[in-house]
Amino acid sequence: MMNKIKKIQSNYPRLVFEAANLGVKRGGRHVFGGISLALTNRTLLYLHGANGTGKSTLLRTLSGRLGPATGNISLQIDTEDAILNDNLMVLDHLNGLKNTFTLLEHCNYFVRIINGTPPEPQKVMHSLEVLKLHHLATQPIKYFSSGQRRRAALLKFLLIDRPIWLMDEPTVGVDAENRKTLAMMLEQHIKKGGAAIVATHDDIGLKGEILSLDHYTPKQKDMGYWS
Amino acid sequence: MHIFANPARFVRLANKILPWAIGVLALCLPYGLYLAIVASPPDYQQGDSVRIMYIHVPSAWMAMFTYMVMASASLAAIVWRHPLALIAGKAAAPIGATFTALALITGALWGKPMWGTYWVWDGRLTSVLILFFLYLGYMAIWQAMDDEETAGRAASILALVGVVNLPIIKFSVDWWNTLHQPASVIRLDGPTIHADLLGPLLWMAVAMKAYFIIVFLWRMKLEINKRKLAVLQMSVVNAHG
Amino acid sequence: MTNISVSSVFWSLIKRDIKLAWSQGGAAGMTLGFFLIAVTLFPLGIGPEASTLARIGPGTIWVISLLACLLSLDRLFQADFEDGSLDDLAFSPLSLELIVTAKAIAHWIATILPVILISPLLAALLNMPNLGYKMLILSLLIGTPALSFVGSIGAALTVALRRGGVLLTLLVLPLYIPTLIFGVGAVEAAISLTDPFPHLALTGAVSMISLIISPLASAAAIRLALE
Amino acid sequence: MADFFAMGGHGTFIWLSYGIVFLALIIIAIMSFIELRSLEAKLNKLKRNNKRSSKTTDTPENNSTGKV
Repeated sequence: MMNKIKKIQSNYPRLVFEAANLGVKRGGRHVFGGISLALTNRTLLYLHGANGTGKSTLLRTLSGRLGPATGNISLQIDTEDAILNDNLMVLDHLNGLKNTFTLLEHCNYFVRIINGTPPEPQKVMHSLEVLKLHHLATQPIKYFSSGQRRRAALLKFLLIDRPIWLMDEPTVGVDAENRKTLAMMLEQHIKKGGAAIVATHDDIGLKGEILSLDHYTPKQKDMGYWS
Repeated sequence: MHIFANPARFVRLANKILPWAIGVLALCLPYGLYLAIVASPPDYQQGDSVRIMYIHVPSAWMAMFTYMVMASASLAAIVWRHPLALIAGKAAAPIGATFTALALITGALWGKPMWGTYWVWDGRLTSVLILFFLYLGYMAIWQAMDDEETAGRAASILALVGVVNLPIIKFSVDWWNTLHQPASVIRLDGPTIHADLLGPLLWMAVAMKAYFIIVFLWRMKLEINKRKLAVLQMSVVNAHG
Repeated sequence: MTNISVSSVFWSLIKRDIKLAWSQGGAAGMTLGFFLIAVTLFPLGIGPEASTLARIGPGTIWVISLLACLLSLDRLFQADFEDGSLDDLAFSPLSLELIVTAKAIAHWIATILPVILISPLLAALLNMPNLGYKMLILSLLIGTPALSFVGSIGAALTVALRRGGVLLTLLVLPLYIPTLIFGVGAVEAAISLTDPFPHLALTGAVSMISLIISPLASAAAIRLALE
Repeated sequence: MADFFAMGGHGTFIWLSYGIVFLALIIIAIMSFIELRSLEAKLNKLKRNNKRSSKTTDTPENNSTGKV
């Protein structure tokens, strides 16, 4: 059943997120070369490709953590340059949860530190309801099941509004129920004018562009500095 | 920095320098030894044991000099992200650590005849001992991390932090030494270095610098080959898909 | 982005870390226990004879508090790195330099302050002359921030290593020597009725320098680990 | 000659320190040199295999790993 979601008023401003001719070297090895992509509002991009073709590395580069060897990444919001680090949120295999905190404490600290503003209670409650965690609000996280932990990890996308979502295989170890919630969250985000890049193998039930990393593996000859 | 842009050019340059360095070593070392052991007069106070100074002081100088080489290589590695600068630190560290250990050993062997004990908590000896720990920490980081690139950059950060702290450590140890000053009879290098003591000291110092250049360049070529080998092995592995 | 008060984010990060340090699995309680036991070992080793204990009192207290600080440092960043929180923290409006500063301050308040508060108790155990108590606390208060800050560099460098604890000790102990020498010097000066002020001034100077250098080095090392 | 070695009674310390210094320096130099030579040998062997295997598999055009 689709639980009731209040009409979300605020839409995201116009954004252009571009990466030109990205090439990354990791551990002395060229992972991929020459990838270009451009993302604007209301776009969902799937990353396909066999394991080891660098899906996670590409996401890490796009999130600004890993400097690309070649090419560059740029983000414009309302046509002027914006700081990448303030406008995107990343989900990877780790959940970012502290066992000793209760769920509410986790949300409280998360919003204060990452968003810089004190949390609005009704927004927190709304996010918990969307992810069906509201009955666990005051429970310490160390008693959560892995499914509940995975849903709690998705909280970070609802607690603060960031236009660009990067997700690295969000459906791994997730049951059908959570998969539907994830699809609904992504749909809401895209409808609000956000953008998302999801690296995944299986189908989430949302249509989007597909970028396959298989044909970006580095050419055999160019083995970098020491060749 | 771009003159060493690629490893092949660096290796060619190293091969040009090596024969000259070996030549300088072959000239200075025997002459330096001759001066140190045979020609120079024994000291009026310490007698012949002053001859240990002719290798103790140059080793301590080389220990400091090598750390400076490592620190500047680390700075280049962090500022320009230059792969050769990264491995320059790794190539120089073992040589520097050896010189530091030798400075400590010869210091102790010199202390025995002069002060009657092997180890004296003299300000200089203590700071050389701490410098030895800084070398150990630097080399330990290279070993501890599996990815060469991150290990190099982490070690460079440590070397820079170390070089900033070195004067502070040196000052605090000397200050500490004067605070607890045991009645040390003779200061290590005496009020002023007597003129004819200076001769052998400088020749030995030049010989040790030439030695450093030789082994440093060997170790640089060795590290370059190690990376080339790694890349080739990786390509063989990738080729099989 | 509305102008977020960086200081409120800074303080909430410190509060979060203090709460974590004192919660289950935090290092603060253990460090205090270590400090108590380690100092009591000295009379057992060196003998109960009062005059020798009085002679080694200040030095022992300083060395053991230094080791206690080291003991609690290797989990400073590693705990967050392993569960993914460090990645999220890096999305905060605070620059990485401010984040490592906040964590070092939180470590100092949560772990070192209790050690300082009970150090007079242990000084009594070591039969320290009464003249030295006030100066012991003062020198510890001025000197130990340098231990937390320089230690944070070692913690950041070894964050990605499984058994980084021993390496951390090797990296950081040589850098602790100035603080140790000047700190103990201040206490011994107070005991021997000479003017302790120059020693305190030098201890403070070392702390100031490490306050400036350490965040830069730690942030660089964390960026390396987040790659 | 004997007093030359006696060095005014400090002989043992002087010769010991000179001995240790040169022993250590020679060991470091030789170890580095040997490792350098062995790596060069390994490198050449691997390159020869690469060239031989790449000649037999694909067209004998000169691939870049040949010349370094």
